[in-house]
Amino acid sequence: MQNHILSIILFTPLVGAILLLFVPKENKDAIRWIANIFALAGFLISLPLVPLFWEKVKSGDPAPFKFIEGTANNWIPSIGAGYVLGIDGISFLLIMLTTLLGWVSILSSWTAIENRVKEYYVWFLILQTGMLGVFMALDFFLFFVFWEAMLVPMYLLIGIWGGPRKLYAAIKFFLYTLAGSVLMLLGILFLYFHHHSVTQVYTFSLEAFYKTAPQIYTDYGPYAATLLFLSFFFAFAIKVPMFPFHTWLPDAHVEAPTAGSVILAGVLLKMGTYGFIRFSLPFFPDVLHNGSTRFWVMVLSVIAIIYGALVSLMQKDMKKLVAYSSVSHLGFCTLGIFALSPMGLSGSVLQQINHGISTGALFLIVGILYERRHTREISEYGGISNVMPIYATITMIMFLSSMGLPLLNGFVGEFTILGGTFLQKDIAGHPGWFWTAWAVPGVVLAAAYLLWLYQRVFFGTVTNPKNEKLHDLTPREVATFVPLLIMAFWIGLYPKPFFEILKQPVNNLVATVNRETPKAETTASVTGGTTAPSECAGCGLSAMPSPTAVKPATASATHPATHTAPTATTPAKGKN
Amino acid sequence: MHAMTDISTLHYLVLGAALFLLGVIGVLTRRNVVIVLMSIELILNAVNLNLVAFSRYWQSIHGPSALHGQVFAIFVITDAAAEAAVGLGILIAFFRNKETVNVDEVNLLKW
Amino acid sequence: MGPTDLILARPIVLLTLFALAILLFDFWLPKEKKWFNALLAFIGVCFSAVGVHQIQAFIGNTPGIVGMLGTMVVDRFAIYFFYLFLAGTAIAILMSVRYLETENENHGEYYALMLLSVAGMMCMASGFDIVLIFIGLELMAISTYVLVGFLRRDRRSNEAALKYLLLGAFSSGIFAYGLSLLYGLTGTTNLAGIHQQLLHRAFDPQYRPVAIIALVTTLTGLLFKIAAIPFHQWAPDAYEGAPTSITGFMSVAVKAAGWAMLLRILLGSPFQFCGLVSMRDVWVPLLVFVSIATMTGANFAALTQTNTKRLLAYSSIAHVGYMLLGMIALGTATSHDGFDDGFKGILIYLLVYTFMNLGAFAVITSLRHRNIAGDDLDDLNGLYSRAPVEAVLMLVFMLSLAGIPPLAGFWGKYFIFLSLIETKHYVLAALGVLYSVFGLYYYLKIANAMFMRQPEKGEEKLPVSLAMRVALGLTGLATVYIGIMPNRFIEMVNWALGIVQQSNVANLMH
Amino acid sequence: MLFLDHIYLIPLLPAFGAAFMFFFGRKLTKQTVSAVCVGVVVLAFLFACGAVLQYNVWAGANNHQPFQKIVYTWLGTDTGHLNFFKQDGSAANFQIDAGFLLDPLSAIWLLFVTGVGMLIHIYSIGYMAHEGGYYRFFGYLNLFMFSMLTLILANNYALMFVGWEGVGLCSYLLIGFYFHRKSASDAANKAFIVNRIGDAGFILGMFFIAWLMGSLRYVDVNAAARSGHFQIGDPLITAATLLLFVGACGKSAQLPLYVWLPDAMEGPTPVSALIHAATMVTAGVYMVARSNALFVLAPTSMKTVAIVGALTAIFAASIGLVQNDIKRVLAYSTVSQLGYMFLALGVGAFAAGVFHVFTHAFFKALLFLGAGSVIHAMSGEQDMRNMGDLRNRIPTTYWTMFIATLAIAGIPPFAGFFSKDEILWQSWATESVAYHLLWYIGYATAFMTAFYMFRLIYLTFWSKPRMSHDVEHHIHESPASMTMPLVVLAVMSLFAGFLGFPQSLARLVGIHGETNRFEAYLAPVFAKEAPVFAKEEPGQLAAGTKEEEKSSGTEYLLMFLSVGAAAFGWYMAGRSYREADKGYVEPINALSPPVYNTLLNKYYVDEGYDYVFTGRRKLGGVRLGAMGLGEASSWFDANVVDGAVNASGWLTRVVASLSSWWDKWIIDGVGVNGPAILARMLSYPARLLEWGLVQWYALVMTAGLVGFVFYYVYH
Repeated sequence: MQNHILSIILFTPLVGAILLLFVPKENKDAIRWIANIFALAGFLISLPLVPLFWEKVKSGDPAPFKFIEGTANNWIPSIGAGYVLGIDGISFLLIMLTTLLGWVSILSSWTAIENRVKEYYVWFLILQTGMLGVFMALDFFLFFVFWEAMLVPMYLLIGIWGGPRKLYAAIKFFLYTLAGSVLMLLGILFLYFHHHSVTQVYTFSLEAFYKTAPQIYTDYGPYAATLLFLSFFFAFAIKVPMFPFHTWLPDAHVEAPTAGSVILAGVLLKMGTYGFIRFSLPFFPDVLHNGSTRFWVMVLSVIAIIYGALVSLMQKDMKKLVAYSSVSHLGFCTLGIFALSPMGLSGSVLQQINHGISTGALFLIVGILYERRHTREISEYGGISNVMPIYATITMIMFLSSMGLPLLNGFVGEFTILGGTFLQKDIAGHPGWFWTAWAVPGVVLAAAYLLWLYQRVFFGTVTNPKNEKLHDLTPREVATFVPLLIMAFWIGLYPKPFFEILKQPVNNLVATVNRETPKAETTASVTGGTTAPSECAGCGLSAMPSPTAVKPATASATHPATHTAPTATTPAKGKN
Repeated sequence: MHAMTDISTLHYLVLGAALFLLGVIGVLTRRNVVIVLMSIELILNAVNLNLVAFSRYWQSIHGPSALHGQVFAIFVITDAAAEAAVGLGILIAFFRNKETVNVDEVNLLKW
Repeated sequence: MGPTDLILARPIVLLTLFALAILLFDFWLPKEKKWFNALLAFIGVCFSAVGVHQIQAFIGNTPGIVGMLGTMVVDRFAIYFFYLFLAGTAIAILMSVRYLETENENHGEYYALMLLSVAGMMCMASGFDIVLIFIGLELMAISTYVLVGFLRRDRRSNEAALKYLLLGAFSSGIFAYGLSLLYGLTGTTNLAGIHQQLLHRAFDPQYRPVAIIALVTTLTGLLFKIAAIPFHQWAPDAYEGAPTSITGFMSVAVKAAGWAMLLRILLGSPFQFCGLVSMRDVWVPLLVFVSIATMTGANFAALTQTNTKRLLAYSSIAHVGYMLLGMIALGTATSHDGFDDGFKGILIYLLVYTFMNLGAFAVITSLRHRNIAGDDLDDLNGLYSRAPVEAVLMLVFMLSLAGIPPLAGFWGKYFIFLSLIETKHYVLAALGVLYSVFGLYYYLKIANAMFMRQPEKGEEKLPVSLAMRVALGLTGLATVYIGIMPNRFIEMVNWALGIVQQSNVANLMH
Repeated sequence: MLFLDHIYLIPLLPAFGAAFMFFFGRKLTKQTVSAVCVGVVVLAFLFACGAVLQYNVWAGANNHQPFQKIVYTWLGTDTGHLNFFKQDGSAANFQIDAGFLLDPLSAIWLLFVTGVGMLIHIYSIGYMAHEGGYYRFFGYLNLFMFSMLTLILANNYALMFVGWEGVGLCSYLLIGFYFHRKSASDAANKAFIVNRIGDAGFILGMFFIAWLMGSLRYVDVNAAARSGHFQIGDPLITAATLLLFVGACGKSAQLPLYVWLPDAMEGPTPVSALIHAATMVTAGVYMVARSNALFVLAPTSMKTVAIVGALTAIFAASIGLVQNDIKRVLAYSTVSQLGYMFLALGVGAFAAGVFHVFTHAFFKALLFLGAGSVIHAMSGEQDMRNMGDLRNRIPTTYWTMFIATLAIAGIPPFAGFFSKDEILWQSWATESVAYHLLWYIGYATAFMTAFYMFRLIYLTFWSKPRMSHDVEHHIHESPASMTMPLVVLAVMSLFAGFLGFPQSLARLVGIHGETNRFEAYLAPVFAKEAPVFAKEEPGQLAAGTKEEEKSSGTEYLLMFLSVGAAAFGWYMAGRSYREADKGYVEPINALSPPVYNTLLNKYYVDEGYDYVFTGRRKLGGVRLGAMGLGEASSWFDANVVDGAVNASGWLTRVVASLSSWWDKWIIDGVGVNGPAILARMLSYPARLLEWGLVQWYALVMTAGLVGFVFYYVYH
């Protein structure tokens, strides 16, 4: 399949940025229009991907990665780096999220950004391309390039258009994340070298690494493998951010402009979790199954959940509160990932999307108040729902989705994650319910801090005279929320398509990481139900006689790399 | 008589080393730039001494055609002259602006 | 002197001739026509480049040829460095034109000395005999002393020159002393011969002490030229005091020459081990110490600098530290991978460093005009609003220096660290990458000043001369292009090192 | 099968109403709003009746199995890939369907929820006529109906949880309806968060069930539970059921999570009637009854349920004795009645418990609506001390409320008598004597109930008026839209009881055959437990083998005693409060003031919680609870975690200054000042020391050189 849809999606924002360079910087409205048009175009162009991808999902295309573009090592043959793009269900969802949020946040900054408009949009569009690249790259080197290149525009966005402590926040963000990723670079180089020493082939092709990386545990022993795992772990954990590495997040969020925060929370943080899913798990299954590494990762996730919630409970600054709530939510994501169960992983990916939608919306919400009053102090507000009813309603819905209320997106993710963790019979030497029990209080606390915030900001009467004149949402502002609301309800009411999309990658991943994975017969539930088949076709989670009952699923459940796809779709099948 | 003749290469080397150390100490301790330059000359002379002595030694082994050392020495001498010339030139320029030739007053650029 | 020697000598001879020509023409040139000197020098560089290309054609597929009675070997390695020197010089010349006018020091000697020093560098890079190397070194050094002090009325310039001279002469004295001992030890001044002799003498307890003293003193001279701690202290002062264009020139060309010499003497050439390579077990530990000291000291020192040139001086010292890591990998490589990648790392590093560092200095030079010295960190404040192009370019150079992909600077680090991994120096590698993060901090200080601070002095635009535009364009383009499309440059280095490893990658792509 | 096949429409109709309000409500007139919102609920009610009737026919043909309707797969995929291992090692596949289930149990709830809900909607038209946010109110009410119906009709625990959280949300929104009042929004938050605690338990319980049974669908769970695969007292099942019960405690306001319900009275009165009396708070009972198959496998849980229920009953009733706010009295009475229901469930008398839910729905809704009518008449006054003599001014309200009071007090033949009496009898009849204690508690509660209810009646409706004059001449009977529901409910509270007419009484009056239709109707749901009861050895399970020893004699005696208690309570109340206008003393206060104050302040539980759990109050300068932890962790975050980061940054700068200034203090210090001092003392050595800049550099170089050499001297 040699169409270039991925490249087109990837570079549309960049084209916009380059175009903007030729617009005189005085002509602000033209700049805004062009930027918005290209952001919207970026989103619209990514839409055709949906039916195309869905058709592949339906047809049960066995190839682990779809729309593969470019062949291995076609970029820098001398070191074996290639410009290879390709997506599976996970990256597909994240890409759609990125294009959507990119558009929303650019739309949201129409009035928010007044000075140096041109640069702002240029950097923003470049950032967009960088993020998309991270999710599309199938070549480890390409991935790393995007991963690092994307830091620069974000740094400038925070540093130029940020708040009072912008310099501190920007540099902290840049250094902190870079520190993690350079260690990852060493890790990558080690894998690269190891792959060469095994196969005599220099390549950064991801699929090639999928083959050789797991051998490191046997070739170099657990200690080296664990160190290697950590070199990746730090990079991703800082990005996520997991508990002890999270302090850059509040600063970055508080200082960043609204749109920056939206992207930061909505997409950038997902890169960490994406990294875990795409690299850490399939590369180091043995590290996870032996030793205490996984235990500590789980502990950190749980701490993040509770701790983030507790801290945000006491915040006085709305944005800080939301920022810490992200720490808590991402804790759920990592929990689900390292539960290494199909449910946990699906839920985690879904929760990443949800977090992007909900928290993105929360930052927009805070931004709207900030734009009107130029303060984010909670104590400055109160009784806002009297003056801004529409705003209050939308906020309520988004809060509910963020605290995981059923029929909204948040619940689907959290519930699946918790279930996946609970129903995994052994996680790092402890039963799944042990971990779930620790994580569940986070759900309660989420309600506590969000509702308390809502009460303090929206309920009561308008006490602060400054708030009496606030005007309600403009159509443009409403427009920024509409897609998010739609997504929130869609995922909440009918998440099945998302699960369908995640089915193949998640199963492959679990099959790779776990030695034995439960396989329920795909047609099981027909016999499982007790009522008439017509009413019960494929419903209910019905119990199966034994795990061995399933042959059909296993075919697709093999490892991406060990899976030999027919055509040039798998670049790294070299005669080693 | 006999004692006079056998001045071995080693003696030259020791002398060279002594000169070298003198030069180094001079560079490290003297205040006047001109004298510092002279100490550097001293070091280079130590080098020359070594080269010539070694050249003699190797001639006694490889035969008279092994002249590398002495050739090298000549180059070093030339180089020393050039260095001195440039050095003095720069020193004069410096002196024009700062009216001193003391190294410890060459302290505008620091940390 | 056969025809071969004429071909080999051609680039050097051309440079010398043009230098003399410039000195000659300079008399007749009226003050406002001085730019003609620059033009002449530039042409000279181009001619010399053509000469180099002729040699390249001449040696064809052979690794290289020895000439000048065996004192000079022009192999691919040397040719690579020739091109490097010439490129650096050409850009430096472009930077200088308007700068010298501003400084009102527009004399032909400037360019003449530049060309002469390049001639010296070529001798260092292609020298196969310690005598020739020493001569080349001195030729380069003495010309540079003068260039550093070229702003006669500027006290900082005088002082920088004086210091540089004293220390340089001192170090070359020590260097020469070491060479003399080497000669005494081996009875020859030819690197190959020295290698032959050392193979057994270096380990013979009777000679070992002398060998070690010889090595150590030589090494001192070498490390001084590349400004590695603790032999670095001249660099910040000289860089700060010298005319900015010359600072750029020194920081790339002179340094590259130093590296060429270092590699020649410690390793010989990628095709044939000569010089002190047999004493690896002695100099590797020293280099470990030196490289760690260099990275640490330089990075820390750069952190609190307020003068851009001085900051970049320290940063360039730090980069030397990274390159020395590659040297360590070279010295300890047991497999071919480690050796090749280490060597490749150093060469590519020098290549990309030439462009990004010159670019940075070009920007600083362009800041220099009537009222602003331009080398103070605050002079960069709000540069974006005054000169957006320069600001963005500077940002690119800074990020490239910090080694952010996909910019050129990343590639040097990439191979260095790869070679360290391959030779199992994980700790050194971790240290290196962490220091490179560390380095980002002070590069970002410059970026902050340009983009996030407001200018004190008005919003007036900077006048930028055509030559400077070309220089900026070249460096910026090179930095980005090498970053994104490094393949042909890596191939080039592979060619220079005679590495053939494409084959097995090739069979990946069916 | 029209109704059954489209059963999902029952929740969707109110959902449509809510959505309509959400989008267009702002623009609509009150008439349209009421037309739409009440209309959809009426439709839902009719639809529900149709569905139940059809089900009864259908069930007869399909040996009384529950009817299921799967609409689509909600969580997971049709082919299913969310696989996991059950606790017994076999594999299962996680898949939650948006499916609906109708069986007698849900049928009963369906009927009274839609019915009462409909009445209360109608009532609200009048009650809310003069309030702002009219459309908002009805939108919320419809949303609530949607959630409640989802809760009832769900065919699996997860979907039940959807409704479960949904009703929680609506109760939050409606309690906070007057969001201008801090007290209202506080109460709203309290309700939601306390419920969330329960929900956390529910979630965990659900996962336990999935882990054990491999499914969350009732049919599968019950099938598995009754398969005999698990033996009685399986600790995991106990854990699961206890966790579920935590959820029930939150939703049904049992100890220790009852605290939110009294505060919930901040909401408009119809809300209190609908949500916090008739329907939502019984969700916990529904859930436990729904999981009966599991509970009977876990005797410990059954005991817990029974004991918590009994304690809650008497605890709340005792508080109710002294409250003066009319709605709070009813609120505590609700808590206490819910306690009764759980007592019934706990002793295994599921049918009885459900029966009490059923009757309670009518008379408690009626009481609240009546109270609302009173407040309406009293123009907002809620304190009973300022009322009196309303019986002549708003007679309809008075008589309906009086009927309801008789019903709740358990005076035959009103509805409450049958249900409550059944519960007391069952708790006695369980053979293990320990359970007689529960009967005593229930009995005392019955007395208290009668007392505080008649206290309410007397204080409100009897004696001379005690309210201010301008209030007094505003008093008027409520509009028909409000009184009509009262009447209907009164009728129901009068006759609903006969559905569960006890066998024994029937025999007494000479009727034979099945008279307890209610229990009979529920038999398909609960009867299956009989074999389980039979299987286990005596005394192990609360329910015991009650079927056997049903000695009518004891039953009559107990019946008589409970009626006597009610009558005595009535008498006592009358004695203390009939002449309230002549000034009265609270009898308890007369007995012992401290007890009275404790009761008046609700045992200081709220304060305790604020000190210990929420941390809203500081305990001697120390903040405990969630907020305390929050403060602690934010301090930790700012000072320790981030502190470490910044400290490392600071350290680097220090080192940097050192290493960049080292030659500064060497040169200026040693090089310039030092020599100057030394030179005065002794000149020559000073000159040695007196190196300048360059020479210092050179010295360092030499030092490095020498250092190299030494390195090898020592190696």
